[in-house]
Amino acid sequence: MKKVKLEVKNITKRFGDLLAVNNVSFEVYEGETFTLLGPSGCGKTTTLRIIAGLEKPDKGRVFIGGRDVTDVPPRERNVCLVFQEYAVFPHMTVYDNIAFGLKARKEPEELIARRVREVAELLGLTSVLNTKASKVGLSEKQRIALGRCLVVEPEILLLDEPLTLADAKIRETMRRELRRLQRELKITMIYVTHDQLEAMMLSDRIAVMNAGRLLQVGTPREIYEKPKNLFVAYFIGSPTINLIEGKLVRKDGKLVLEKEGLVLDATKLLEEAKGVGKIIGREIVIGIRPEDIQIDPSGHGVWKGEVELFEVSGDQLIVHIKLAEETKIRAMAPFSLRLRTGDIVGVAINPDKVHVFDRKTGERIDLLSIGEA
Amino acid sequence: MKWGRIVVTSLKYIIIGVFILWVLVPVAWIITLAFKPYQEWRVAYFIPKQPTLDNFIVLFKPEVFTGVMGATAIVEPVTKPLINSLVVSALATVLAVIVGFFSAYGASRYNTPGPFGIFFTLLTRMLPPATFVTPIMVYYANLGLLDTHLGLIALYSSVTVTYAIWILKGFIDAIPVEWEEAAMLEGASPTKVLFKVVLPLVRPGLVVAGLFIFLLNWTELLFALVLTNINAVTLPVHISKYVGAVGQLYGPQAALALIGSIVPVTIGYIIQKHLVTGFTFGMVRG
Amino acid sequence: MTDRPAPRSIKILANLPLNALLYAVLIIPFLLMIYLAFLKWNPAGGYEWWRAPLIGLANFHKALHDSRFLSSLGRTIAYVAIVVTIEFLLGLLLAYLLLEKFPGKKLAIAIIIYPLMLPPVVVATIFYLMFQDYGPVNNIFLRSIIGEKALGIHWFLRPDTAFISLIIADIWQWTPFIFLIMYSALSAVPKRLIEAAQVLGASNFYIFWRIRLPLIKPLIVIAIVLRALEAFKVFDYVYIMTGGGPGTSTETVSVYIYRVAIEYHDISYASAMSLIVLLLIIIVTRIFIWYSFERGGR
Amino acid sequence: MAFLEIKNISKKYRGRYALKNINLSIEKGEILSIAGPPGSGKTTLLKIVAGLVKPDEGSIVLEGRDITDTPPHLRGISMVFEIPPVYPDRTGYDNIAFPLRLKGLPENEIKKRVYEVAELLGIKHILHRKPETFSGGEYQRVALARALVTNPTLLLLDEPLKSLDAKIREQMSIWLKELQRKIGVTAIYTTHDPLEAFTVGTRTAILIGGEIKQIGDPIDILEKPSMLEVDEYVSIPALNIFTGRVELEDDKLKVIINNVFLEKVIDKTLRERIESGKEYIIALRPSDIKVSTSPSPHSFQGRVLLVQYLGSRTLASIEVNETTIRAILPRGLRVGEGDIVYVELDVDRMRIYDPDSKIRIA
Repeated sequence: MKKVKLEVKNITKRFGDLLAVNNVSFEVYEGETFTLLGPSGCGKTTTLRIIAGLEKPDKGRVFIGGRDVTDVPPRERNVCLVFQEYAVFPHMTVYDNIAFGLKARKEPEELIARRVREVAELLGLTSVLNTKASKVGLSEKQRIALGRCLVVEPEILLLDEPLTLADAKIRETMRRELRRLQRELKITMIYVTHDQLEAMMLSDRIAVMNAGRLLQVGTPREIYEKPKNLFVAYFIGSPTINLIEGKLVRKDGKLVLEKEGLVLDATKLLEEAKGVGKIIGREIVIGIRPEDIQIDPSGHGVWKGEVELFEVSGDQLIVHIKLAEETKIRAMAPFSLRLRTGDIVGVAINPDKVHVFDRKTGERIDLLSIGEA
Repeated sequence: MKWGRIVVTSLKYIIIGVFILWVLVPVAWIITLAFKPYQEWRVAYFIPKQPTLDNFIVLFKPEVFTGVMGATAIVEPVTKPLINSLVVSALATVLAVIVGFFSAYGASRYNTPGPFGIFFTLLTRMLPPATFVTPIMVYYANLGLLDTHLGLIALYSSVTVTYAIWILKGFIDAIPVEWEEAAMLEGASPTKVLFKVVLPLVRPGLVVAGLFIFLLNWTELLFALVLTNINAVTLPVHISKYVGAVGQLYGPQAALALIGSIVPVTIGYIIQKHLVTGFTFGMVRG
Repeated sequence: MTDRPAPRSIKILANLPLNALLYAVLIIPFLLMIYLAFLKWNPAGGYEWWRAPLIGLANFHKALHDSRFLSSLGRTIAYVAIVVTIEFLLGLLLAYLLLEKFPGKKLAIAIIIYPLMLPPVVVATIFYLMFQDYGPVNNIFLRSIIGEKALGIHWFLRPDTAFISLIIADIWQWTPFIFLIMYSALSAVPKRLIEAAQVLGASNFYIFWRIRLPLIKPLIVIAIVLRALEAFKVFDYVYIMTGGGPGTSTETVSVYIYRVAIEYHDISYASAMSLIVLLLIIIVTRIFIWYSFERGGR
Repeated sequence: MAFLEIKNISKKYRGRYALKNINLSIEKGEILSIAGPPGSGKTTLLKIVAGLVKPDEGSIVLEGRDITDTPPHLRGISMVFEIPPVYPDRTGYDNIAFPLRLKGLPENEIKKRVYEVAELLGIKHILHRKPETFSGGEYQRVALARALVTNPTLLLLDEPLKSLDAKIREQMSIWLKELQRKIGVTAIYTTHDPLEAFTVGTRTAILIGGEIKQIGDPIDILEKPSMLEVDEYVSIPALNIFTGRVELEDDKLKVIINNVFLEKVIDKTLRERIESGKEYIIALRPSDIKVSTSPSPHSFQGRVLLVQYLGSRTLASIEVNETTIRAILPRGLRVGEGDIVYVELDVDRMRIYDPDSKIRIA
């Protein structure tokens, strides 16, 4: 049985006309990394600041370890926050920065010295302890901000997009380091980011937010493989999921997607799915992830299309294929597949990997469960 | 805990309240005094029983006073000093802001005016005007600039140009160099960049610098006291002479103080926002 | 800042008007002042300064033995020390108290900075009127404490009370100046630094001492230096309120030099004293700034 | 003769090379992307081409004309900066019209061209709004519109997407590439993100420490990096680097890493460049490492330290003999942290670098 460390209940927060956080509730378990993920302005940072006590919710309560802390000032909450811009105290040495929390609590000198050394050791800051914090590099600042929090042993460690300022390389190493550290020290961590890849790499569970609302909470696998709605499907995954919208109708014995006169045959994709009858005649969106599409240079498959553009993604190609005017999909292909723009290729898609959403509400339609109902 | 917080908060409001009273009481006294008739000048209450405008009216007429020990003084009407102050302050401000804008641009982008120019203008701010006015008086006497508007304007703009450079440099520094470089690539020559890109972007800065300098010019006493006599007398000089000459004529003195306050207070409140945020010179590191 | 060389047109615009103005109005008189200080010249003597005899350091020698000059200097320094200390402590306290949001804060700030906008002559007039025998200080405030005796206090006729009245006027007008700088400095301390300290468990008092004050130290130095330099110039209050009196008991350096030059027409001597004062100011400012910034190995 | 030639450009700041001996040539209609880590000299290079920075040495030749000493406003080059030049005091329309007004074009001609370019970039709806209401993407498009409205002979784009969110950046980079194809403008594009550079550019140059380390098409750079630095820079997720002893046997190359032998058939030219018995640097991408739950002849045994599920792929850190190897797990293989797995290195994709010069040998 997992122990609940933090409970956020029906939090709402307004800034003037803007509804920043709209009735958000979730639980965070002890020892896990929980990520609030969403585009800028979705309310994730505000939620985090409410947990830290830096912002007061208009409605709702916050519980830490079962204690209602909604009206408790930040310094009595025993949580710590690592800020996006690190907020390292520039006028102090690295040592004084890390020691700050303990000194503010009037801990004995020798305990402070011991703890600071331990943490500095852990984060590789020992050699710069006596340097002014304004003089060290970006990645050190990051670690100081982290160390400053670790040293006070908070019940929950909060991180607000700590890696956005770092360049790609440092970001990658830091993600791994953070994950390792969190595992080693068994910290409860709440992490905020707009980068879905970062969220996937770091988290035990992810909460996807958009426009102040909490859309879905789940493990990275759940969120990726069973997105609850269109936004989650769109936001998670790089390259972005292919989305094709239209009205599903039956024509001449075929299942087709119709949109503004354009017709796309979806028979092979949806025919075998149970419950497909229930969505005929509805406006839907079909989502297929690029890696679930196989390119067949000989032209066989569900659809046919013209190769338009290539992107290179690390060890694979992302191929843009034009199925019809205004309908393009992206698929992954190995470098070894020698394709040229203008080639006509077929695409194969496993029907099991097709996601279907209601176009109006954006909600996921689970074909199987409809069939069972 | 709760009680402690209440005590601390009320103490805070008490201190703020006392300070506000300390600021307001003298101001309130002057305002009410200015509307009191002769009989009420020495009374121990604020609101005049028979309010009057006589104290103001008298300032606009030439008057002869018989002061202590029978000495007489002729006091000119306040009209001319008022106009002089407006003209001199405004023209000196315009000159300082124009010169300051070009120099601030050079200083911000190319470090042009060089350390000497900056040091020297700073020096003139450090030096008490009393120590500096002597040679200027001699110099102006030789050039025939004593008691002229031009003399005052030239002096005022040269001692305030530092502020113009200082304030405008801050505004120009805030404009990304890239914004100018883009215009340059789009075909603008350096002077076109200055006038078509920088000038419109820095307009709020010109207003702030201008009003601030106008305020300084309007309030200046010593230079004007030494360098003017009849023709170019400014309002502060007039006030100082009036207060000195007419002895215990409290009502008109208060009225004069009010007249002298209207313009600077108006300007002060227009640039209040910049006064509050502008005084850090970017020196707080974060 | 770019590393491109300045185009010629910009160089001309940036340097020519400024230099023309400075040379024509300030630098020539400044050089003239240095020359005058070594002359024996009094315009009342009937000849122009270029015919006056050079007398070397005599004027400087005289100044250093002139007890009226020395005591005006000492008085000015005491004045600066008193007003700057009080204004700094009060201004900082107010800035801190007004930092947090509360209803009516904008109005409170608008009122507090009111004196700053007034011409010093007006402030001098105000306090000249306040401290009259039947002015409100005696007639309302003190009379309610010590009774009718209060009406017998002649503020401007006793050296100590005259000096105090000047100091009160200065504090009234210039505390808002320190307040403004301290307030904008404290507001400019990045909010995240304060919040970081809060989540680390620091109390407000601790944050003030360990985070806010050290971070605004450069501005504290600047505020004090600026204010001290301005206070050293004090002229308007003295000229209007006490006229330097009773006797010469409230005469400041500015007033004394003004008198020597304008009333006694001893231009050379005034120039020499000016140079001494200037030198003193540069040295003291330099030491103070060095002590505050460079000694710490910034 | 190429459209733009950058010849032997060097620039020093305070005695240190910001750019060292840069040579590049760009053909008409192509988009060259320059990728490099922060501080590698990308911006300086673009500014030299634009004429905003004067090089210490070298020359710039545009369409056969040496423009090294031409002032920027006479070069006919447009640049989009990391801080987009969108003036906050005027509307979108006035911003885009600005360069045309500088040229003194009649107002109806200006209007026509502004609307044309706004249509092309899909920003007609914001022409009459002030910049404070723009979103990040709109801001960038207005900046781009300003740069395009003059029909520049050459367009320079300096990290135009840096400040945008990851998701918007992905879309904008594809959009940019499609746009460039449509209008056929010649462009140089810089970015710190190698993948973005590969997406946008027809060719990519890798700029590290002020030097061009490699130039070519994306797949070339990824498959045949010229040196270890380039390999490390373009590898995302991070490269695995080992040291191994190399021995030559007949037509075979044997690599010994931690007592595991790997064999590879090689040709003669390679034999001559490798010294038998010497230690070399061996680099492999996580995708070049096969992980399975059963041992094979050339595999190492290892323990899984960390599994990171990324949706389209799963990344694992595996501890083998006290070194950590990062690998991409095959789809469908599910392993947990602490499990024992077997790791095999793909010999054919292994890259060998000289330990001293760090130049690629094979």
